[in-house]
Amino acid sequence: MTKRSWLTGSPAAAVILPIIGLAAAIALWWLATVVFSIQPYLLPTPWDVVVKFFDQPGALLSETGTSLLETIEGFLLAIVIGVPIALLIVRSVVLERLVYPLLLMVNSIPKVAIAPLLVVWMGFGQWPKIVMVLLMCFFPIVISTAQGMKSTPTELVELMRSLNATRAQEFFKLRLRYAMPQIFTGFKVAISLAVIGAVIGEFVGATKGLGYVIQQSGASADTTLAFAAIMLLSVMSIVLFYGLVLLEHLLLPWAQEKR
Amino acid sequence: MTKRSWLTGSPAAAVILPIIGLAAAIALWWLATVVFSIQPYLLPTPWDVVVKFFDQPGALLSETGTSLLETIEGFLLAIVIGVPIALLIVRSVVLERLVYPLLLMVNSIPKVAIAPLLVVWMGFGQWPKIVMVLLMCFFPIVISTAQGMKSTPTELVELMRSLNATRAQEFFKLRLRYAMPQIFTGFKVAISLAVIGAVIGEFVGATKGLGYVIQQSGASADTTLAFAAIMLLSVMSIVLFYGLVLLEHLLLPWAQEKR
Amino acid sequence: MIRLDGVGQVFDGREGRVTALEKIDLHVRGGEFVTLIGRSGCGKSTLLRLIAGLLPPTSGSVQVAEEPVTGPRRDVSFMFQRPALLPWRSVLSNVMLPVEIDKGSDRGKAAYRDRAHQLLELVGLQGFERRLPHELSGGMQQRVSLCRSLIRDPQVMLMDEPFSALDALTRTELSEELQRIKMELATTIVFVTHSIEEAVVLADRVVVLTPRPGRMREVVDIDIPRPRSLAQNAYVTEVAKISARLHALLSEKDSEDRR
Amino acid sequence: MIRLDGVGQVFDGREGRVTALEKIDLHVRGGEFVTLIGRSGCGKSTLLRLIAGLLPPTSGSVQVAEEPVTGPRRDVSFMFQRPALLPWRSVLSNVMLPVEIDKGSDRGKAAYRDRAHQLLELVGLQGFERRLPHELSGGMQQRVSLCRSLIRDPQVMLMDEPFSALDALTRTELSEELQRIKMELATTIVFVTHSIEEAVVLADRVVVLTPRPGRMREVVDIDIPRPRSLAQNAYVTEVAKISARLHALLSEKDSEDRR
Amino acid sequence: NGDDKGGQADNGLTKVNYLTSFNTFGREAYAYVALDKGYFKDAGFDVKITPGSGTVDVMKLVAGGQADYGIGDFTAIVITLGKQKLPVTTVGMIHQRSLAAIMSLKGYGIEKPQDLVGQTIADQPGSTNTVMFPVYAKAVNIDPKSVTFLPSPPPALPKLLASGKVKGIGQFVVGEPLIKKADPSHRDPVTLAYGDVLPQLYGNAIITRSDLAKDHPDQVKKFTGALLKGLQDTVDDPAGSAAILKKYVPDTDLAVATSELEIMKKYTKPDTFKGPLGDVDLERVKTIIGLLEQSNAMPKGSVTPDDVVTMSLAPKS
Ligand SMILES: Nc1ncnc2c1ncn2[C@@H]1O[C@H](COP(=O)(O)OP(=O)(O)OP(=O)(O)O)[C@@H](O)[C@H]1O
Ligand SMILES: Nc1ncnc2c1ncn2[C@@H]1O[C@H](COP(=O)(O)OP(=O)(O)OP(=O)(O)O)[C@@H](O)[C@H]1O
Ligand SMILES: [Mg+2]
Ligand SMILES: [Mg+2]
Repeated sequence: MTKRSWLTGSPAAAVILPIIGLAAAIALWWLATVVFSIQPYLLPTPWDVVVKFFDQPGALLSETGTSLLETIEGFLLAIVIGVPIALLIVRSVVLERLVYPLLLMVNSIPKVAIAPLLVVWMGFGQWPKIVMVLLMCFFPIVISTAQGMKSTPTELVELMRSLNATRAQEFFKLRLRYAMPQIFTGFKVAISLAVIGAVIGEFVGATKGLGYVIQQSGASADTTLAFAAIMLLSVMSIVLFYGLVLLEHLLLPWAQEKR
Repeated sequence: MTKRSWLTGSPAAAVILPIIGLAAAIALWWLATVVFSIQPYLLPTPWDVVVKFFDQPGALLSETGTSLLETIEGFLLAIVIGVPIALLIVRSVVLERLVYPLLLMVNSIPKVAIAPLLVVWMGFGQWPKIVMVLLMCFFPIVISTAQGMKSTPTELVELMRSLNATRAQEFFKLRLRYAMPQIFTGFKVAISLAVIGAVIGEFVGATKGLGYVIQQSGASADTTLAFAAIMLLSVMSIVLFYGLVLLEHLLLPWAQEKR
Repeated sequence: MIRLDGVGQVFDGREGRVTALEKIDLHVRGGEFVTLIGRSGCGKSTLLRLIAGLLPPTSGSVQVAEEPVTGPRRDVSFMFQRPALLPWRSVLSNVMLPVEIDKGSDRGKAAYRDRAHQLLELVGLQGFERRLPHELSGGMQQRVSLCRSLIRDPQVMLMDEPFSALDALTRTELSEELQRIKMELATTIVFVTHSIEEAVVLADRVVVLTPRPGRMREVVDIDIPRPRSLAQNAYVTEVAKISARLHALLSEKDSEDRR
Repeated sequence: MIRLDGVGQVFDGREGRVTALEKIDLHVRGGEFVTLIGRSGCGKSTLLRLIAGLLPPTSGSVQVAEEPVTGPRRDVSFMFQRPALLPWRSVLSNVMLPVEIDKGSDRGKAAYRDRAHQLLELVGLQGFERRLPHELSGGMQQRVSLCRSLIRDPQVMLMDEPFSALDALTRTELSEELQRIKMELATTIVFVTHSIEEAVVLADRVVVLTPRPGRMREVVDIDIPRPRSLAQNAYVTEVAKISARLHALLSEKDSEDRR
Repeated sequence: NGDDKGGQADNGLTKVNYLTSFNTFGREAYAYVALDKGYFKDAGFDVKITPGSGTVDVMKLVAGGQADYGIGDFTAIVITLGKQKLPVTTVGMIHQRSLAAIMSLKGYGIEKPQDLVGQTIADQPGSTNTVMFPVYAKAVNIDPKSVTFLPSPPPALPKLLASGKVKGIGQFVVGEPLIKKADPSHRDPVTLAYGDVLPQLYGNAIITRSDLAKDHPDQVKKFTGALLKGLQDTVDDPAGSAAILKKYVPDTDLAVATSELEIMKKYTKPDTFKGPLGDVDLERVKTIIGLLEQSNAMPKGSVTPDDVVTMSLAPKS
């Protein structure tokens, strides 16, 4: 019975509030550095970070671009690979039982530990980074997609069966559509992991990207530079996340939650 | 209209099939090392790894115990912190919009980059590791819980409202229960991340744990030892994952999916 | 007890507005049994939701017990058109839900439990107390929902097609029970039905709505002495006469209002 | 057309077994209209699901068109007790679903689209083609589901309380339409209803089931010439006579079978 | 995509992938100098420099064929080869004396080796500093067991030291300026260099794939020659070399890089050292292997000098 207020209703608020939230977070960070007089070599002030960024905005943005590209490529690859795996898993209990432990095994390997391996196999190019992104983020996609498809109401599954739908139709016309909100939840979890994957990939044998910058900053004990890179990563994550939210709103108008 | 076969129906199959799956994966791995004659310094054979493990099973198991403890502590902490945050987020759109970007920011920081920071702040004890686990795994828990609670059918929400339920009752008696399957999906994603979090935490300033073993072995190119540790991590992940699956079956008999 | 003044309801949809209700002026006295009939989609359920405080009216005012309605009230129970059972709760615990939610119960929990068993027996569900909703037939689910709406002996009962999935015999039995409750406890009842006969037999007054948008076509007083029965009784002819008139009223508008 | 021999159905639940159906022997000829009545929970929906091939019988055999039923058939349409609409599809595209699914359509898609519009107009839903299900009232949803089951002109129609949420007028109109379809296309129809009058008016034969476990109490032939109408007609007395008899049959078992 | 490695570029130059030992610290400047001044080009190479991530990773990448040449700490190379037979070999030295050291800050109470007793030292596990510590301890007459080593990855070390969480860290001597910079109050670092008491130990070495060394010795010689020429320039002109590094790696802190190179001078070419730059002495290699075996860093007899170095390719005067 609540009437929607400006804060919840207007589209402007949907943009302004997150920005206020971020601003508050940054203010808090700044306060922490002042109140606890945290040394800048541990945690620089937001101001330092901004100054550092404007030292060389072009260079940092181009590194961000590199990481962004890897992130998106790996993420898309994870979707292309993960969703069909989820389909197979939901389709066959036997397959699920055979494949899940394998997926879990791959997923539970600490990715930092295998970064050099990937470089040895795939060289210094984009590929080991993209594969790292893929490895980081395919699991949430698989598991959310599978779980979403499994939770399709029996009522609707029976409807499809009664219409003599093929298994493929059952999956594409019903289960996949039904699972969409949960798949998007998976995407939202995966996208941050994808960003981190790109960074980890860039720790080994890279000559560009934000991961390289972070690694690099160690060579000059430049904590502020590292944090500038980390902030850019955060911004990238946040932008990608809200990009997914937007996409969800556009694609799934029927799933707009009620509270 | 399918009658359940032995493969899908029996409880024995539920245990045997995953083991077959794992065995097949290991066979594949072994085959790969043989067929492509991959050098052991890149990828040891499963056999080497097993031998390495039985070199010092006691020591490795005790390291595993350390990591396991940190994982579970951090994971529980993530639940204790993450679920209430999700509750607040679902309760108030304003809060959601304010808090989400902050969560995203924290989540998108590459954890490897801040591991030293945690040690400097919290010393060499368990805490920085537990906090690392927490940081790694709270986000999937928050987002799945929130999304699950938001997707509660309007019909049931209206029922609770019509019964004049308080907001707290609406959340605990309805939304949280309804979201349970999705919360468990979040847990399943989170648990592997928790394990990885423990390892990353142990990379810095630890004297025990599997992360320490990996770090240790990396320095001396003892790839086989590193893989033995990684395999133990995988086993740990898999066991924890299936522990969650079991828990889900016990707690949510009504949500048993139909296919 | 219930007073609606110039109530209108307009829904904003993607595909344009739908005026569901227009200029509804209705006054239901305490202890009165009002039935609501009208063609499918004319706004009957919407009207109940307005009274229940689940929906704020677009125009006009709604009062219950001399107070403006701003949200659901403790003394009003709503039985929805769909059963709306919580899938994880047994039949018994679904029936007990309102008691659980209202902490300020005047009777002890045990007393309510007895009452629940009594109600379940009354509707023919003895032996099904511990089953889950998905194990019940459609009509059985509806009966559970009915028991739930009766458990707290509410002052005002809003019932949306409560007997639609029930067979003639059960219908007869339950309509007698409902009259008994009304007479014993002086409950005010607003009851939506598609069965004209049911409307006549149960009501003190029958309200006929026009098709979309729902306006009040006519209010018919029923003066037949209680208790009345859906089965053969002394007033068959009177019931038949009024039924015929209502039938005519429903059809009439059809030609008149469909512009 | 449809033949059941010694069919029985037992459900295994956590709380013990429920025998839903026992020793059902039924033969429905091609083009015949059979209505099924019985008390709520006696197994009517279960019987339809057996014929539709959605459930394998625990005992006995089910045949449709001389072939044993092993799964859903292309030429059988099932209208469920609940609307079962896909929430993301507009009204029109929900109605078109069976056409989309059956690729081997004999007519062109455009022809079906015209038919869909025609059906929606018939049930009074013109102007709602592009709305989503959650914007419709209960009865409107049921009508969409009805249109969906009619779109492909099936050979056999299984209808589970198709008019339960409809007002008297719409019911009358639609029951006439249904008879027209049956006569024109020689459709075989098995129709579940709780309205005895409806059962009599529509049926060539009425099958009366006993309460749980559902057994066949009696099969009553109806010889009134078609078309018949739910509204006043020349055979009022005959309808009333048979209705009374069926009423008695339903009540009778009540005392006899409840052991 | 290793299709370009070892291949002929359009300009007739041989394409070569080169890995620094760790990151792009000032101490790695010589490769950039050789690149910038055209030494590589003159020798017929088109070199791509990629920052490495530690000796073991560098060895794996070289062994795996992703890189042709790389830099690694010689002690770590020996230990690694003791554990696993990677197809890599050493073809020259960068530092004639080990850079390994324990580093502390003024005021932490560690001024001389004996002050280490009872302290906790943070270091990357398996680093030369950690592995050689027993040998070092023996040389300075303290009990190796009296010092605790706490494993931590390299990037964390300066922070741990500056924050006082540990009183000492394992660090290469050239890290001094960086440690000083990282410390908020810029206290002077105290360096206990192993090289001072263990002059036999080498610092970084140049490694290459075994088959490259075997099949194309001339090419290897030419490459090391060019690289060492760059190294010579860093000895001659640290500031200029740091400036060149900054050209390629803009984030370089010029002052830190310059002082790193200043310090590195006497380790690349100690005053007492008379041999050619990059020289490898078989006897010293034997001694190092012996020391490692002694300190239980690897089992006895697990490597011979031949497994580690290709003497025929080592620079001759
Ligand atoms: N999935 C199930 N698990 C257990 N029991 C079930 C299940 N489905 C139906 N039953 C039981 O089978 C019996 C018959 O159910 P069915 O839905 O066929 O009844 P119905 O005649 O259609 O009733 P209604 O008129 O109320 O729709 C009921 O007692 C019900 O409890
Ligand atoms: N959430 C909504 N959004 C848009 N339109 C709605 C919504 N809810 C109801 N309507 C519209 O309001 C009108 C009245 O709906 P309501 O459910 O009150 O009808 P009803 O009289 O209960 O019908 P029925 O007898 O079929 O249950 C319908 O035309 C419906 O399309
Ligand atoms: Mg309604
Ligand atoms: Mg039914």
